Amino acid sequence: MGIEKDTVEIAPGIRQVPGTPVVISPIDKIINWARAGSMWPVTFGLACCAIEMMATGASHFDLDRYGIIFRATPRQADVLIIAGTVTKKMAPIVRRVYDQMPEPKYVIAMGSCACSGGIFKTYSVAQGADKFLPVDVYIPGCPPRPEALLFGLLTLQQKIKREAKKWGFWR
Amino acid sequence: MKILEKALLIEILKGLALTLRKMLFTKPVTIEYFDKVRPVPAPGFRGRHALVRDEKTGDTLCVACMRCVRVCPSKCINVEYEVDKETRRRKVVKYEIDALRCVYCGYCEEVCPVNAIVLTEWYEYVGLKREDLFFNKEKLLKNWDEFIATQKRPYLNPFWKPRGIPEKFLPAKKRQFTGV
Amino acid sequence: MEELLNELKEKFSSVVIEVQEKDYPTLICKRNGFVDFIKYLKEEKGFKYLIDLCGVDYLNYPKKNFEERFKVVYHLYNLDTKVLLRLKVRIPEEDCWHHSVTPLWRTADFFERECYDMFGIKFKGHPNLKRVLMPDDWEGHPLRKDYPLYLEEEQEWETYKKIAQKYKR
Amino acid sequence: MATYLEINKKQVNGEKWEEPFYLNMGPQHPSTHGVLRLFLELEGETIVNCTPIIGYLHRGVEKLGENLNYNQAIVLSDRLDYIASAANNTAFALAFEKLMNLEVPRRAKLLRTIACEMARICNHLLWLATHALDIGAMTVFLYCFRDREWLLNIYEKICGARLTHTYVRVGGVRQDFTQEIIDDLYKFTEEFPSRIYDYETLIDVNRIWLKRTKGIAVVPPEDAINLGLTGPCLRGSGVYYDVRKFRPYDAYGEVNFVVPTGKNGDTYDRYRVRMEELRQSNFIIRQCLDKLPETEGEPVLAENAPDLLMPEKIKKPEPKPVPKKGVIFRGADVPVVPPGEAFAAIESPKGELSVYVVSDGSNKPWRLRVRTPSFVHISAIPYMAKNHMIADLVAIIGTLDIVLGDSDR
Repeated sequence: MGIEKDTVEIAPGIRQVPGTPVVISPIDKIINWARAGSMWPVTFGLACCAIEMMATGASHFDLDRYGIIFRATPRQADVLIIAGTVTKKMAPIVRRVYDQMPEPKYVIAMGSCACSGGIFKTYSVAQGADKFLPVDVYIPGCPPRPEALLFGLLTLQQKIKREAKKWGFWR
Repeated sequence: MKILEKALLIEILKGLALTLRKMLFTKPVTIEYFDKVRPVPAPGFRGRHALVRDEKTGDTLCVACMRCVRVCPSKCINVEYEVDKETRRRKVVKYEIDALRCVYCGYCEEVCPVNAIVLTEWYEYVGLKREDLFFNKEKLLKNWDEFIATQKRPYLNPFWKPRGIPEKFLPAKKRQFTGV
Repeated sequence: MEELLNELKEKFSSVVIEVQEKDYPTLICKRNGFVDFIKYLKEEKGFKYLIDLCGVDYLNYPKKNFEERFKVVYHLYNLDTKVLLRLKVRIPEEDCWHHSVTPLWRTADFFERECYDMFGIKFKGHPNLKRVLMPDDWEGHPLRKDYPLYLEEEQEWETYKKIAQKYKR
Repeated sequence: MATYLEINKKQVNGEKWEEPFYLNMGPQHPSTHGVLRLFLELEGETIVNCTPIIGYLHRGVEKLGENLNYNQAIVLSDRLDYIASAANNTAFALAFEKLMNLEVPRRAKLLRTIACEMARICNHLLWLATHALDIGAMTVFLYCFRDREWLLNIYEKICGARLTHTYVRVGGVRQDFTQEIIDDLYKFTEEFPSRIYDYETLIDVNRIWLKRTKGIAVVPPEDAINLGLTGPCLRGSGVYYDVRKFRPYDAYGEVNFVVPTGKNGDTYDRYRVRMEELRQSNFIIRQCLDKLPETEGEPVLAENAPDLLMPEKIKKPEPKPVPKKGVIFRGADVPVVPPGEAFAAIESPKGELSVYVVSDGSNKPWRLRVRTPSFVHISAIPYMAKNHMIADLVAIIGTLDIVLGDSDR
């Protein structure tokens, strides 16, 4: 393979032709790098965790540092942070918000209630958002600290960077 | 005077001046989490669960009194034990906590008579699967090892012995407790 | 305080069954003529502020000294004399209805809807008696004592069941 | 329903368009503060009728409370009004204490008062942040969250959690303050008034703020009482009613504070009332802190407070041969909580929060009723929103300071 002779590996899987600004990389890597750098969550708060989500976006923690900017509409968002209790009455709406998001989309379940229903094992609470949504990252805590949410978002970034062949199918 | 104030946008200029002053002469409050700063929560923060490892036996301190199971409001603790026929002592066989159901109220660490269970000040943990956050006994002990490595010994959680609560409310083992 | 209670007892002897001294003075009333009574309290006696209206289910309550299953409890407050009054109306299970006080207090609108939602007590004279917290097609009244805390799969609400089955993974 | 083209044609021809236009707002809407859904009937951009649809966060707290014991029910109260959970804890604890005839130590009362007032500051800061953000002032949002973070850090030192404290418990509080917390609070109370001044510099006389709040959602005092508004919303209309003054609980009887009231009953007055309450809360915290050294070393939990576990029946030891005078031993099993009922109300940051609890003598409440201010305030939206523009609806939702967890329970 000529590529390996003439180029130098500068990062795992990414090679450079020495002396030139030419970089050879799998398309997966570039797309995943771009996606991981601009995860836009929906402004969608359900309960207590939404307050911590707001605090994460506010002055003290500042999500913008990671290119994470809240969008008020699901049409422009990539990440759905389910922050709070999902009740049965709310479940169809959460699902509709998720369906409105364009691919690729990711779901973070934030807090005990969104993950599994938490303390509310009652008649009106859906026992976890993963009953009707594909959840990517679970963040425990009631509510989790803003740092924990940030850590979850960073974990999601790592997950996106590991993905392969998820860019060809525009579903 | 009022017309002049209105025409010159005095009140808006005042607001902008405040913003400018804060921008230039105060330190930013933003903490650069994960890259530069990893804040340490206050002692007693109710984070990831752990079972205290006994230095001598290498096992838990738990005596399977089932108080934590009964006090838990979200019923997320599951303990199974067997009774040793000779010594008549209970031995923990299974200790499971579903961290996704837990509401981190801290009642379990407060009622525990031997300070076996603790909610550590560890908050950086997420799961990619639901099973990742289902802690069994081994995982809980591992959590403790990970946590105690970052702490100064002896470690004493404030909720093992809440300040200001009369001593007689506490079990005997807790009264003399000074830390692990 | 004493005077007020005695006066009420005399004037509305057909409505007020019993006067109890608990943490706050409690009047146990009959359903018939209740609206006139509460209107009198509001307009003549200055109990202008309805703090709370709620239902209580007394099914299988130990040592209860009355027949009826439900109670509707009112908490009224007089802002001038600082008197809090508790009114209780007993509602039997068979004809489960009560008079609405929505024409008197706009607050009572949501309270009565909630009471209907949770206990199934119908309020006659309410302009828009629909469920408020639960979905419109929900079956049963959750706060009744014979309603389970956690629904099993067969009792599940239809819409949620469909979604959960459609997107089951 | 008329299509856009038909409407347009009618308007071009100069005909009056009579068919109302329906619009759905929420439950996923950034400015409804949660999962509130409003069904609007519009005429042009003016709201003719507005129907709030709630219940999207109904979690069955009242039913769940009947299945948990009294101490565990306190945990539920955190999740009602999650912005000011210490206040909710206090309301539950007061009702339960009344039921059990518990006397709370004075130090616990002072600590509770401090926690409650901190909750009020937290709540009002969040209210100001979101209200200003909805109306269009972004900077206030960032400033308020900066100061709120400060208080949350103190809360974390007090009880180990940022939002869901579970700090107040039946018969007292969870644990005592350390000297470090007291120093932090002193520092906070000293600096906070200047922070309030900052917010006021930004928005108080700002013409955009004035235009968007003055004369919006005017509620006359009689209507405010009839609608059941409480807290700052009622006081903004000029009615002097505050549970802290009318039926004092905890240490509110021994501290001085002023209850601010408004005049016009519009959105701006309610904003002024809340800003003044921030100052008063700061003042109350200061007074309580000054009183703390008097009670140094006292326990913070009542002697006969129920155990966290709250067993079904308490096993009493064998009756002693010579009982003391006045003490009656009633066999072996004595119920923990006497049967009966209790009603306790507090002035939560949003309004009057009252808890009505019926007991049957077991360790679980028979009926746990929470009257929450947000539930009542939402029912007032149709009245307030009538004949206003859609853009003002955002200001109205903001000024009522509703939290859906509080309203739906």
